[in-house]
Amino acid sequence: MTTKLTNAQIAWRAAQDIEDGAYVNLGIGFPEMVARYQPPGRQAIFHTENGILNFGKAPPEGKEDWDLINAGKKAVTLNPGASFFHHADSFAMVRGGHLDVAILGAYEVAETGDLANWSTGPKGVPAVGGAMDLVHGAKRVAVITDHVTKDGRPKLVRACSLPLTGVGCVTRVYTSLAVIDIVAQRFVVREKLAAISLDELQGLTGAGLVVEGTIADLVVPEL
Amino acid sequence: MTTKLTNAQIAWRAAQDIEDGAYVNLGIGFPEMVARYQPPGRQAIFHTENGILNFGKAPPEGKEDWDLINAGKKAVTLNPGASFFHHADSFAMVRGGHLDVAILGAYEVAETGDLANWSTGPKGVPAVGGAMDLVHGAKRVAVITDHVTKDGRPKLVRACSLPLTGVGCVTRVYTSLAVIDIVAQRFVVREKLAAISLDELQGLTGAGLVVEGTIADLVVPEL
Amino acid sequence: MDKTVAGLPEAVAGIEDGMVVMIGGFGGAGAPIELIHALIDRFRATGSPKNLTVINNNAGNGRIGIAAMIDEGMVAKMVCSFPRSSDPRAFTEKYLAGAIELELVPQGTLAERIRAGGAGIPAFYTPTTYGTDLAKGKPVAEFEGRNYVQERWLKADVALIKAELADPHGNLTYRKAARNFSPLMAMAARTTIVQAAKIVPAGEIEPEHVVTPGIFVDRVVEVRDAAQEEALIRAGVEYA
Amino acid sequence: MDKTVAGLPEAVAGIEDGMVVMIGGFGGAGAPIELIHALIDRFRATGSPKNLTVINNNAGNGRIGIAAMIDEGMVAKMVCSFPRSSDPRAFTEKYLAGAIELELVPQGTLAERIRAGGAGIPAFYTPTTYGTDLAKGKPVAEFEGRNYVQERWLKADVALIKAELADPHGNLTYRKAARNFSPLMAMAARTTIVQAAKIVPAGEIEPEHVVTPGIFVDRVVEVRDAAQEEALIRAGVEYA
Repeated sequence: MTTKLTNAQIAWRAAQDIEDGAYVNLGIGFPEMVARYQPPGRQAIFHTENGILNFGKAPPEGKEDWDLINAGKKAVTLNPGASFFHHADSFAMVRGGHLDVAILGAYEVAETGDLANWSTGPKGVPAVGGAMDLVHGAKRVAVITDHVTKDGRPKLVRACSLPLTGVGCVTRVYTSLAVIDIVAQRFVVREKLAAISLDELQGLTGAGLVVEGTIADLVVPEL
Repeated sequence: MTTKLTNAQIAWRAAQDIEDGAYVNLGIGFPEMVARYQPPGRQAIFHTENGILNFGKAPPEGKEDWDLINAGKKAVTLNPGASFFHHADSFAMVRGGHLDVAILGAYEVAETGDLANWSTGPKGVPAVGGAMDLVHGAKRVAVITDHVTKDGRPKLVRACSLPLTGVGCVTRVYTSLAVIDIVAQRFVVREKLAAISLDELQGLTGAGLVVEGTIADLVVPEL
Repeated sequence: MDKTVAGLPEAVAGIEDGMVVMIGGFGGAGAPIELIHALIDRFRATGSPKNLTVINNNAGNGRIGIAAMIDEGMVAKMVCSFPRSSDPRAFTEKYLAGAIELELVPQGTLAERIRAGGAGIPAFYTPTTYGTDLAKGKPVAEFEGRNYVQERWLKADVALIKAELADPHGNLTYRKAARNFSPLMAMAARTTIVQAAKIVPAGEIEPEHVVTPGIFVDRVVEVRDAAQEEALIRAGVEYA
Repeated sequence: MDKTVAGLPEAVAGIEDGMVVMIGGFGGAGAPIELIHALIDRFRATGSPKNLTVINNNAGNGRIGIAAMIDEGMVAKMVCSFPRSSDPRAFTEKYLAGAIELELVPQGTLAERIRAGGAGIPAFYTPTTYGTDLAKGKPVAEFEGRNYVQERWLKADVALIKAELADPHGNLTYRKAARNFSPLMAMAARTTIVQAAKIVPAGEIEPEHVVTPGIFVDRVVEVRDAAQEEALIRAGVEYA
């Protein structure tokens, strides 16, 4: 047994912090998984950059309408109370501070809140999409990520080594090991897996961890 | 008999230059009269700043819908193919160069194309409305005006004495005596009433008049 | 998700002294008369809210709506393009007496500044006002050989909006030219309060026909048979 | 007032070498495949238009649409936010070979720059890209304690747009999320060319439901049963 959360469990944990009625943008890929774990009795309204508010689940295979897609170009459906709008209005929602939460993936997050999640360097064809817009404007910009890279290097660092997506934009990180807030340019541990010590967590983190009060156990269901 | 055009005749003359299919904004008041004299067989599309394209005549008295008004807050009707839009889109049409013609009134027009039509000075309550926006963006900004003020002073001048609405924005002036283009910061006389000599016209004008080629007779119907 | 509130007093709750209030409408079209009068009622009962900055195209007409707010002494400053109307007495008196401040903004710049506030654009350049008295003190810049004036965003604490249809999510449609500034103001205010002629269940407004998506709206109150400002003016109605 | 043209060749007439062409669509939704293929047909027959700058969110997919334009060698430069797709081979090959230029623009900035072009706003400030590589060389400014990057408008000679309904005035509606960039591009191009699933008589589109007013549209051609790009990609269709 490895002592870390699965992606589904990280997504589940992030979903617990989304309040009823919140307007939420989930980044393409892993963050989209958060939508599956909305707590019962709460209804978040999902925004997609390409111009839909309040879209719903994917349609059954074969029933896709390819004019009804999300930013990841996956087919979606509409919930009652949905609306369509053009891209300038859509990014007015993003940039204008109207979203409550944006949840994004990350290559690296710095203790300053800097985020790198769009480019792994100068090789290949660069592509940015809406990432740089999304990190600005949402009242809360959270990241979900494994705590370390596939080869074990820290993803939570003092300063990003990869090209930045945004400066000082991330306020909370949900990792495979912990829930960490960024406060006054420091990583403050709010929750961690009971099975891992703070020293072990520090050893897997590229910047100093701060404790304010007690650290709660990070408890998630089997998924 | 006074040798000058009536306002209706000035409006008629201005209307003759509006091409079929042109998008036109007529300033509040006297310029609105231009709509009455569209030449047969031509259809202009009228824009009003408060958010309508392709509005039509006033409704019969007692049949007004006060949610269907123009920028002068007068009740209007819709022609087939009309549309509603908000103020930012409406002024995107204005400022973005989408109108073919804007026809405005004037206190003074300078040979530089400067226009003064919003303020007669610091007294009272200032009010500007859409005037300063309208002078920018339309492909052609024309003025209709009496050639002189009520007390006989020139309205076509070297430099405006009143607060400016816009700098270098007017390209043609239809007056009670002549049709005058502004070219390279000079008043170029295109048409004048046959009953008035060029010297007389110059005497009523506060800046030098230029002649390029021949001056046509300004001929309008009885109205 | 239910943004509907029971009545007008609940709708205008929390509007405090000194706030910036955007009010939809151009002339009488789109003026949220019932919301305004509910706010006046609260002022009369409690002495608050006062010292308001009101943003609207005009500055009130007759003795109702914004004019009545001005008459009551609730308004410290107007931001508008055209502080005239068929009966601008309320504003004119206070202005000439030096009892109310005026920020005069060209109509298109007013619209664009409000949109910028809603869209997170702190400043933009426009040709409007270049070389005029209204550009005094503002930065200018040349782009592609033409001169432009830098204008700043406008935001508000509260927007009061009149819509035609609303649903519990706050999705809105408007009636004809009553749309005017309202979709922009809904974007630019921290709290957007809407009176709608009818509240319909979520899903009844066709998603393609929504003009203001619910994300821009905070509270919706149904006001059937709402008064039209212009009709009230013509009928000589006073809110006193 | 009749902006309808008889067929696709007439619709894409006058698009010349070196022009800047905005093309609507996000992924397959809203891609005006038939207009693009008509332009490719003309290029094959006449060798023109070439050296085009194409503005679109993406940079082509598979072997149809913009990807086919790139394969044909018509495109000198792409302005886009995300030059990837399920099959981005056409752009990737040319880009890695140094045979096509790329201006990478964040998606929201791309939308706002296009809107600015249509609205006569030569420059604006956005928080997007501040402190990143994509802000290099751009002016920055601080407003109310936060840093912003100055971005410039984007305009085009031509926009190619896919609409749902059109009328002879050029009033348009769109289908679902196929709306995306199209209303903005219609504003920002000198000549806006539209393929509509259906052309209806003037007055049939409810004035409240018009998304793009006709003032932004120059030519409309009816293309019934237009292909959906994503469906073509999934069916493995090639335009060759």
